[in-house]
Amino acid sequence: MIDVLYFAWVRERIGVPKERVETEAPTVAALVEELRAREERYAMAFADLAAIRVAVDQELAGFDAPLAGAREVAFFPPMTGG
Amino acid sequence: MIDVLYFAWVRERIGVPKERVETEAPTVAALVEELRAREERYAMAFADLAAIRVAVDQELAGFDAPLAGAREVAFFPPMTGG
Amino acid sequence: MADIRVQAGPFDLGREMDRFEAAVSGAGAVVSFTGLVRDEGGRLEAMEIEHYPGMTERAVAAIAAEAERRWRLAGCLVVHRHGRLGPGERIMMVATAAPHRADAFAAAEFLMDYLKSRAPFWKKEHGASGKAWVAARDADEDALRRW
Amino acid sequence: MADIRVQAGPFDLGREMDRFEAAVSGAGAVVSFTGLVRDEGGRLEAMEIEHYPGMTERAVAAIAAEAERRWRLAGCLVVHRHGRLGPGERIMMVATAAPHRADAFAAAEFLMDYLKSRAPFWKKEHGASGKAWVAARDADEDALRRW
Repeated sequence: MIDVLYFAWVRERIGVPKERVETEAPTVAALVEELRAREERYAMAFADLAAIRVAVDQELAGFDAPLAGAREVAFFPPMTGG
Repeated sequence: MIDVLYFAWVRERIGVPKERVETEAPTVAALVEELRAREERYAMAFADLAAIRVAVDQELAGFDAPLAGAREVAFFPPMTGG
Repeated sequence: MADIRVQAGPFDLGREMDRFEAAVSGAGAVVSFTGLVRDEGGRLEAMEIEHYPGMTERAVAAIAAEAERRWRLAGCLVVHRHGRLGPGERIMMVATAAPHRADAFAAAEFLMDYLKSRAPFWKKEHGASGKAWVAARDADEDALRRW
Repeated sequence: MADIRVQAGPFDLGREMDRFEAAVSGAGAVVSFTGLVRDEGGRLEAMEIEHYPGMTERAVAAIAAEAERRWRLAGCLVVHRHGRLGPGERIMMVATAAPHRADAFAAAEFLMDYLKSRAPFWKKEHGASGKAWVAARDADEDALRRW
């Protein structure tokens, strides 16, 4: 079980800000594949991975990051702070 | 006749902030030579010209600047604003 | 130590600067940056700022710690708002204090470059013609390369 | 157009920034620099600032005009005090506003570099061990070469 968070337009496409996901996915990329296979809204949100950034346990990470032991994964577009 | 102004330690050495000087000096350097010849306090103030900056009519200038038509010459150390 | 705040409400820049300068007494140079909501010639009604609570504070603290490692600073302050802001409102500020101005300027610019692209904030513009998420600028990503 | 003031009395940074930001509405980025009298570990009693009335305003206006020529600015503000100041007091401030932060930062640093070495101000420190004119630093002269 892992908490999956979505922000900005990723959140809007998926329709929820956060959900608990039952998964054995070893990496972020594998989790994305599982989500994409679930429903059209996930496939749409993850259509272009180059436009999406990832954080694992609140640290920026790549799609190849391992999920073993992770409590929280977040998906969002490039940040626009400041 | 020209107004000659002194600032910071140049003013302190010469003892006045401003004076009117009767001169026909064609350049700033020639004016400095005239002043140096007047009294010891001028010779002391102008002992090291590398430590002195010049403005003619409120614009930074060199010692070779002409004085024809100038109303005001100022001598001071390198500036320390900000 | 950096002072970092992420908040929904507005902040008083003058009061923040007065407090910051008092806290870093001894430093001769203080630089601030303030980011304002542009009115885009009257076309913008509001700016909505979303963030990632928890990660935001961690990311900003890490960026500030890096600035304090790279430059000789007497302190730094970051205040960033989230929620709905109107045209002309202050979105955020950073302030840096240092014995010498070059350090204060460099650290403030570094903080801004990293906050723009590495702190989890997202901006959405609400205008007469609809709503749109602000796209990240290539120039902002490029700005990180010089550090 | 730059707003330039040379004055003996103190200024309220918060009020200056509020007014400046209101006047440049539309600009998203505002940078400020504040120069403070250092206390030098308690050894400084006062800082005396002499200037050249008339030339000061001209020199600062020329420096600000050059900044406005070099960068895309929405405005700039310079306030510089003269007379006797105590430790911790603000000596001066500059503020720059621009559509993009890189312009605001560059212009503020340019203004500071030129004000340091090309505007007719001189500082004298009054301490427990006497009085001394502050010497110009080579680093300040070198800082002009990059522009």
